[in-house]
Amino acid sequence: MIRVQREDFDVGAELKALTAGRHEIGGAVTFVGLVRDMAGDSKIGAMTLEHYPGMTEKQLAEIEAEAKKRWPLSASLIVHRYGRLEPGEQIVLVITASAHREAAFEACHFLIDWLKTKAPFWKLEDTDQGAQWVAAEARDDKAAERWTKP
Amino acid sequence: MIRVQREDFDVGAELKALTAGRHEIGGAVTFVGLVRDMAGDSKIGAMTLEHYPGMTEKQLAEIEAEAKKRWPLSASLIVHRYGRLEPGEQIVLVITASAHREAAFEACHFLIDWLKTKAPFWKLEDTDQGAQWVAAEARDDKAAERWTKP
Amino acid sequence: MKVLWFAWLRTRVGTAEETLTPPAEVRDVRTLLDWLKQRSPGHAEALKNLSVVRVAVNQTYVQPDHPVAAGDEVAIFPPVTGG
Amino acid sequence: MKVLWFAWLRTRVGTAEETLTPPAEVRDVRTLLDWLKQRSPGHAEALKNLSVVRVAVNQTYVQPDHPVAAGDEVAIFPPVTGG
Repeated sequence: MIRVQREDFDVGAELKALTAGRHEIGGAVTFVGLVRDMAGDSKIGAMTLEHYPGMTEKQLAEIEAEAKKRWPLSASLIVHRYGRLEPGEQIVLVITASAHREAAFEACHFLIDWLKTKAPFWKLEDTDQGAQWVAAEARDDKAAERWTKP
Repeated sequence: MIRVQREDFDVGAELKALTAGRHEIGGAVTFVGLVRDMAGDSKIGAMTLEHYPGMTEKQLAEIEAEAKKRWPLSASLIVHRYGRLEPGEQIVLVITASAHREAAFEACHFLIDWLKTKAPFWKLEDTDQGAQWVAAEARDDKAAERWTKP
Repeated sequence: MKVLWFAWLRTRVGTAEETLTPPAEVRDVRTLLDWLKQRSPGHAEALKNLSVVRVAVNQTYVQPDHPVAAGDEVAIFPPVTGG
Repeated sequence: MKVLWFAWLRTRVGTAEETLTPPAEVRDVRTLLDWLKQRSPGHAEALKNLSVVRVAVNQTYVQPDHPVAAGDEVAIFPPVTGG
């Protein structure tokens, strides 16, 4: 399941809803991305997440489908927020659940790595040096590459 | 932080409490272990987790300290339940939070792998073939070995 | 054809969305970008360094040789930074 | 010396905790286990296959050559299955 929304999410409630009655699930791995208050040497007051409605949902659904093809997942969820967010606020939630923990860990890691390089979101940071568009990080490309088949 | 308790835990509330006001945190990874309703071919009605009070807390604290030595964690939490649990119930919670997601993923995975082979808990499963003590799995030993330094 | 601009490309171009009718010689993404550069100094500035420009046609990532046609939705944006 | 038994070792031995005064020849974990085996058929059964027996002295995992003394808390249990 995927959701793109302005509102915050409740990790505990999402996890409960996703795993309810699914007694074949042995482990669930959750990733939550949070807004940090520093970017390099600049202090961040807030950030605004812009996205491409329509393509975002399509990309997230494709990424989720790819994870389900690669790992035996019982359930999965991606929730990504957009709009204005302050330091400490939740940005993104990825949950993967499986009979065994290895699959859940790998699939969750894969989803956030791929999402970071494929889902059409852009961060505009409100720093003490003015508003700045966040540049893509080579580190994220490298993390995503790890999952491309040889 | 570590806690050993009979009561259930609220993942969302624990995550909130752990990361509150810690604006250097960029990502938090959570593992939740759940009671499955099948063990091999046997249907499980419930399980009882026995532990060694005192040593359990000591081992969990040592495992957590080892993770903090290996990865730059901003915060971490292990909660492990004991007593009678039914299929679908939460058994264990591991949360790791860090500036960057790689450290959080690796440390969380390490913690649950090590906990499975070091923390003194034993599962007694109430199956349709009678009560059976769960045997340790070679798979878990192998998963834990992955983290031992050469 | 609908052309959408995002993030700092949008701020350079000065608009989020344009409805355009490119000439016949615009057949693929490469020739479309060449033609767009000539629309204004803002467009030229936005498309100066194509190594930091990504293109999606009908909401799917494409390469420069991907064809474009009249009814397409073409989105032009910098590398993504979500998550 | 306090000896604690857990999980199926406890059910074989029939008690969770014993307070014992081993003879002088019991100096380490190995000799303690040999001595414990002789206490009852249940003890002998529990300690038949030492490859599935783990020992902690004062709440720390130890090897068979680890010394044991009068005031120690010695816990004997199967491989753990938590998590």
